[in-house]
Amino acid sequence: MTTANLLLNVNSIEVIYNHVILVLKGVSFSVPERGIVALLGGNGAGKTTTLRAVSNLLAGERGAVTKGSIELRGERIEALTPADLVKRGVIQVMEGRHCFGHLTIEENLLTGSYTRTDGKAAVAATLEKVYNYFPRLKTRRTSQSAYTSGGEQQMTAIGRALMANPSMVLLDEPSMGLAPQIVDEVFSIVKDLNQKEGVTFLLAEQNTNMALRYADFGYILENGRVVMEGQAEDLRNNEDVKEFYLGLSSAGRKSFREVKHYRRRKRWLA
Amino acid sequence: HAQAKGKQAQEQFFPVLVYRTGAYAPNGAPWANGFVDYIKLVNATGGINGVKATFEECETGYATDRSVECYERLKNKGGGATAFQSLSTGATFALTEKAPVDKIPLITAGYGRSESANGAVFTWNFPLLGTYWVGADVLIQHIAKKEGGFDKLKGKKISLVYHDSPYGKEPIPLLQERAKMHGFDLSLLPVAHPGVEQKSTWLQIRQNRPDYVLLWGWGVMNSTALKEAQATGYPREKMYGIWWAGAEPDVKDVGEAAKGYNALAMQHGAEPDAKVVKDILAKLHAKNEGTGPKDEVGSVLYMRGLISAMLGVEGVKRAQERYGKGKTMTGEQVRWGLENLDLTQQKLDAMGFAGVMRPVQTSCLDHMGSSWVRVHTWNGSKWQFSSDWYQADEKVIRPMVMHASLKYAEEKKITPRTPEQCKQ
Amino acid sequence: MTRQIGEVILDLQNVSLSFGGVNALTDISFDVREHEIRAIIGPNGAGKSSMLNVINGVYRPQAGEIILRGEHFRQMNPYKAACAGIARTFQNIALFKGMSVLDNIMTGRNLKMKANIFQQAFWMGAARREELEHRAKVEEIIDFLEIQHIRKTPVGRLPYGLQKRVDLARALAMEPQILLLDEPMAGMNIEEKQDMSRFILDVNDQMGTTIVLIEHDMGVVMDVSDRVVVLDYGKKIGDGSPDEVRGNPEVISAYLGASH
Amino acid sequence: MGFFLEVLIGGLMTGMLYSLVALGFVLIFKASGVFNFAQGAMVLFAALAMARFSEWIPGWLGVENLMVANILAFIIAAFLMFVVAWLIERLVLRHLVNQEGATLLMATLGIAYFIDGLGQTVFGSDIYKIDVGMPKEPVMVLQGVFEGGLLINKEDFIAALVAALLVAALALFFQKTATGRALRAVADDHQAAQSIGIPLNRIWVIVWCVAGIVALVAGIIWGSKLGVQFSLVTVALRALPVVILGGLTSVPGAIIGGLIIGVGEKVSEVYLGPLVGGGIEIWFAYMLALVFLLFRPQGLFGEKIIDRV
Amino acid sequence: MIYRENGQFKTSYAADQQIFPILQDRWAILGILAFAFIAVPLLADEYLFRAILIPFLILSLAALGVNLLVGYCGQITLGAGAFMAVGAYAAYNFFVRVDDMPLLAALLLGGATSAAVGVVFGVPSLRVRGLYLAVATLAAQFFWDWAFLRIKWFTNDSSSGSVSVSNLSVFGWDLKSPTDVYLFCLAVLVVFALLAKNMTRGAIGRQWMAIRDMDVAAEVIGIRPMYAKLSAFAVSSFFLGVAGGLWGFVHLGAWEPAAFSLDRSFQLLFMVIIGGLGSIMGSFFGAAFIVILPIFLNQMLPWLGDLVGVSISTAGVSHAEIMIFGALIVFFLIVEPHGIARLWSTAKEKLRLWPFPH
Ligand SMILES: Nc1ncnc2c1ncn2[C@@H]1O[C@H](COP(=O)(O)OP(=O)(O)OP(=O)(O)O)[C@@H](O)[C@H]1O
Ligand SMILES: Nc1ncnc2c1ncn2[C@@H]1O[C@H](COP(=O)(O)OP(=O)(O)OP(=O)(O)O)[C@@H](O)[C@H]1O
Ligand SMILES: [Mg+2]
Ligand SMILES: [Mg+2]
Repeated sequence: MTTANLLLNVNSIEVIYNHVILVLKGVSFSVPERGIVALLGGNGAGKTTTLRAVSNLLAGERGAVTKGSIELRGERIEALTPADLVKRGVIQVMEGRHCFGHLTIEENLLTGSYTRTDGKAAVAATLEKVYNYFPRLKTRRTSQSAYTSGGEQQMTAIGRALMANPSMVLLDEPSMGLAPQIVDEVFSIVKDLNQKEGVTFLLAEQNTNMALRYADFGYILENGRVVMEGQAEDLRNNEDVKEFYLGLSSAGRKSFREVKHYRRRKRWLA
Repeated sequence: HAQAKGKQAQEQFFPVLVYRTGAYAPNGAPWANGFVDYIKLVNATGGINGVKATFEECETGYATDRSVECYERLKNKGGGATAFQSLSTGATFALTEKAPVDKIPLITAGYGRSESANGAVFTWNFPLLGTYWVGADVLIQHIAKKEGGFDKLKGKKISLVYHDSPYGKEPIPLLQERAKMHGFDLSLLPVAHPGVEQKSTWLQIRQNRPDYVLLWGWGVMNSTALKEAQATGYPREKMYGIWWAGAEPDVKDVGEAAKGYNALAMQHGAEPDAKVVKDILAKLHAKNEGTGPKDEVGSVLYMRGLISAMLGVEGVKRAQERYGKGKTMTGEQVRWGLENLDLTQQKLDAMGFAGVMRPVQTSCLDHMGSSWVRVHTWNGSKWQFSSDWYQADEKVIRPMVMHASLKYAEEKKITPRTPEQCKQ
Repeated sequence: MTRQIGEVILDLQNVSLSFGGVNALTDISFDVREHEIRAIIGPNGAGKSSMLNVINGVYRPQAGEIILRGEHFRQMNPYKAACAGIARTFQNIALFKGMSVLDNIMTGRNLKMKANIFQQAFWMGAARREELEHRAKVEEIIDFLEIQHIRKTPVGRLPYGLQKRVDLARALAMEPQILLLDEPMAGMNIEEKQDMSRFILDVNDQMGTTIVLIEHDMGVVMDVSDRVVVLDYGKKIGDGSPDEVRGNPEVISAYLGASH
Repeated sequence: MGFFLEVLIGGLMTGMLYSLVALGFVLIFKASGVFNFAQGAMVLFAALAMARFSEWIPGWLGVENLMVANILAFIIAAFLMFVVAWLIERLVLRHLVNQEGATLLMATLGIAYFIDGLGQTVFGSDIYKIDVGMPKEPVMVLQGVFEGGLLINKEDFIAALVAALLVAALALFFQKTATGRALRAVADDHQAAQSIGIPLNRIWVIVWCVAGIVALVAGIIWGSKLGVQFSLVTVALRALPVVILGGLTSVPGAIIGGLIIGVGEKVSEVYLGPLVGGGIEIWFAYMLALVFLLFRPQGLFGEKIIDRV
Repeated sequence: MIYRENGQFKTSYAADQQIFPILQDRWAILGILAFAFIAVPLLADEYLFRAILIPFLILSLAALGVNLLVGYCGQITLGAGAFMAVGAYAAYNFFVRVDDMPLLAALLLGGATSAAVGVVFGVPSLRVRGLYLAVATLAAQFFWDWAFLRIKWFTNDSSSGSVSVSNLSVFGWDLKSPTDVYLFCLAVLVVFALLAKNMTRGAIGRQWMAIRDMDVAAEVIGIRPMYAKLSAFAVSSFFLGVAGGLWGFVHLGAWEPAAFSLDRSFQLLFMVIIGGLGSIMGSFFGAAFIVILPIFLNQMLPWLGDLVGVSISTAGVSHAEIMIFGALIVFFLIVEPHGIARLWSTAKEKLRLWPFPH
């Protein structure tokens, strides 16, 4: 990656929750303009925390970045508010949906356009676009989102972020709880927006298979540290990645029935 | 205590429980200012036979538990508290249980429990100058006089609008007794603390159209009652307040609309011309040593505080006559002093209370010492006396006091003092 | 393998459920046999979670019947369902956030604890003994699910995947006969899904628990389940063995998409 | 009959006055999910400011005109409420984003204490007067129809009118506008609202400011009725059953709730009170609200409480 | 490195389920108890006992009761004062109407009465939740305020509605001196705290917490909301009732309904929020904060004023006191939204790491 077109640059950050729980222990990575970068890693690796650090949502969780720096287009952003970041085009889709339960789906989507200043017509156009991406939302548009199904909520959350016309989206587990068809759909939306509108994506995903198929570059996080990084292509062919993140062994895909009780431990955890 | 402090300059400590904040602050503050000013005045004029009067305020916010805390905080200060004045019926009840243990007299001038006038049972309580039963009794007397005799009360309707607390309920037994005697119709209308919402009370009054309304309020309840009376068109002339409902804060912001409203004066009213008031202005406020704003000096509640302080000081003086002039008196000694008060008119006049007060004489059986009351009326800008002096009817009150106090004695397993014990 | 699929233990007949204008379930019938792993799949909003909610009484269907071990119910209620040995996990994790992992799992033993409130207050014999007995049982489950290291951690602090595991542990603590799992593997990576599959298979295998499973990962569903039912917008569009379902063109177009 | 009508009207008027205070609660709750305990203190503070400034201004500026003094005092008091709102956001709310309801409630309580102390320190704790020229004398109407006529209180009537206008204006403001939507979003989930770029800070300042102005209006009306002194804070207590009956999140609910509570309270006190010794109106109001809640746990117009797993 | 559990292995679940599993904690608590039972009576003066320690102990007990309901079961209540009043007046009636009623029995019966009343007023919680419930519980508060003023039977026909008791003794131990009263209250508090701890670490406590955290899920695993909620109301009211009895009998001696007014209810709620919801320890912290801090400020400010040579008026002190008090509440919440107890446990966690940062 050349530094010339770096959009986001995270420099060995350390994050502590509640003054005592150290979660990120020096994480560095960067996202190029118009790139799709994937953050991979197991449960509790710190993906969500990393995204929160970037979008400045840590404060609400009583967490804080205690070391390192985060730069957006060369500007330090640690002191900005999340709203400032949205104005700069960076928006996060939070893990766990976080829809506004009392608002209808359509209202939820419209809140996403709060920061836009380009007029009602433009917003309406985007709304139409989102409904095109997720037709299911259109049929349920008047339901209070708290009463919609998990997947519908997930679509709402993604759609809501798109409503802001962002230049960069931080996607936290977008595929969670979505039907396979919709997962495909979501990733093709990502690709679509990336190619057509030049939107940059940073995605934290458990669905490594999908993520690596669509991303350009990947970082693997374990225990609050980056343990591996590389072009998506290379990662996909890495033996460890294959075994631990893609569920492939030399003999092809293993059946879930055949998983052994005790397996080789990940080298980097030793 | 006295011995221990013998060598130092003699000091007599007066604890002052006050409320200068919260819902009742507008009424609590002038009382406290009067009280403190009088103590300062005593010191400016040579102390209590040379003994310096010291004091310390403690804020209670009119809450019983904070009053208890203040009591505990101050009772052993300054060589021991002379006497406590709780200025709240709730606190009086609580301190009544504590005072005998700590041997500190409790002066409740114009409030507290009415049956505590019986000093044989309530050894440590001094409801000097009048209890609520006295107040209620005089109100009925006054109304009877207006109507032209007690027999004219028959069939009349009288409503009591009262603060829904022990304070407001104190007069009820007496009024009921009087209603039985004279055949008037008594209706009871409680108002919840602090008394800002009285619409339904006054709707009921509008419906009943009572001949008189007695107002037993405190703080904002009084002015609200007057405003509601105006709003429902009830004539203020027919309203009579207890002495805690007859001061400037009760009518000040009602102004013209309260014109004609009457209230009891617990002997004194607003006394801007009294000598003691002039003394205070000259000796304290002129030198910027006064407490509170200057124009408040002489107002009704200010005078109430001032007189309360005076009674405490006089108790000490009387005690010194027996236990040694120029010495600090203990609570026990002060108790004797308060029980044997003899404030003649001459003495009062000499102290600057001419026209303000009548003589006060206490005894073992009578801890009240005086039951003289008159009525004053708000003329739109100030309080003016509008009646002669009345005295509560012993025949009505005495049996009630005896009955209630003996019941208390029985509950508490107290043997009332006999006249012989009293003499000691 | 000792597992033997038995008789129908749970049978839903012509169940319909709607909310206002939305028909979440329309005339659905399906059965679950003892000891089997029964999967429910379908697109988002198809009514899968609603189905579980009907089974354990969180939702009351407008029509239809639930037959549990031969007993007929118009509708269930959650407490009755729990007593009848039905346990479940939740799609949007519903753990008790303020409690530790251990306490969360202990709540699963609630129905089995009999000491009264006085015995508990005084920590008297029965209460104390009971507490220890059940603790031992819960520890077995903790060992089984390999969450020993987080026993004392408040669940709110755990990463998503581990919370799912605790959710499962709590359900297992009820020693249920029927276990309803709502997307137990959402938000997990392959490795964790493998672990989870193993747990589910072991429970099914060793304890003989009947399992109803909702899952969007076709790999898991196909490998693990005995029979699959497919819902689409409240209607049943397929039912049968994984292979049958996989080949069903209606299912492919409604749910799987071309690539699977 | 005439008397019953009077009670009814009295109840309606009182109810409108409660609504005015209830409105303050609803606004803040709706916009941030915070149950603002400081509302009573804000009413007192605003009223104190209004009363004292209208008293001081003639002295400062040498204008004797009551009207001018009142207008100036209103402007200054409104500005003061804005400063208060701004400080509250800066010093308190900003640091408590995404915390639980109980925590926020407690924080507003701390604010209430502070404002109480501050108000009394700066403005004094005596009784003060607000005179905005409200007529105090009652008028008799319909004397031909009922015996003794129907007594109506002009002051209450004007106050009720003001309350109704204010509520209508606010209801309009919050309905369907983008800001209204954003406010509801914030109330549902602070963090998610932040994540999509809703500037919590600004929103909160605005809402607290509006609530401050509402408090000021309530303070002026109650203050001119009762006199401005500490007990004004207790008016908030009378408004609480109104809030829950109407629904914590509904502006119109505050009105309807106010009317129901007002009438219920007065009718019960006047007709039932005498049977049991009187003084029942407070608990009756709460019981009434409670009974309604048993049928609609979210209040009459409140947003449905969501429970779904 | 002093505060560590390293090396303290538990070999049985019983050991692991102790109230204080860490050795240092056990010693600390023993130390505190010894201090409270032995050293304090030797050191404290009457003022400290009567004005601070005794109210602190009694209100801690009440706060404990509130915490069981609000902190553990999640049912916010603003009617705590009413249940104290019910306890106090019920105990009073048992005490004066039944001949030779022992004090302790009267207090416990007062608590039991309060528990029964608590169950009745807890019924709305089955339907109404959260803030709605909180406001609805005010109905109980105002109703009982009213009832004790209006219904003469409750006050043994005292005309003013105020009642008083005296000659208190427990098993022949006269509660006269402040030390005796203090020790009695302390003993009651310790016993009740132990009961509370036992309940909260046991099955019933878990039921309450489950209902608090997610009631639908709780029902699904077989917890009956009705039983859990009403039992929480009963137990909490019992604690409050006993605390109310103590407050009336041994602290005030004579009381009127205003002693248990709405302000008391609020005060108790504040205690548990500021101290820490769902923490036994938090109840004590909260009670200390709310009882002692204002008194401390009240005495401290004039002293500070003297120090810099300004004399502050009583009113000024009180105003400053409530301002500082309010500011401190906000400050503590910002530092730790979950109350002082959480602050304490975070501090302990840090202490475990000490002297290393992580
Ligand atoms: N608010 C919080 N307070 C304390 N600890 C937290 C908090 N949020 C997360 N953690 C801890 O931080 C670590 C990293 O969590 P994070 O949510 O970032 O992981 P993740 O990689 O997103 O995992 P998952 O894939 O399960 O979502 C975990 O160990 C978790 O326990
Ligand atoms: N309580 C409710 N009120 C209103 N509508 C509801 C309610 N519960 C479910 N629905 C609607 O019923 C439909 C089915 O929902 P359900 O949660 O069962 O879907 P699902 O199959 O589990 O989907 P997913 O895979 O996304 O979780 C959805 O459209 C949802 O919006
Ligand atoms: Mg995550
Ligand atoms: Mg679902």
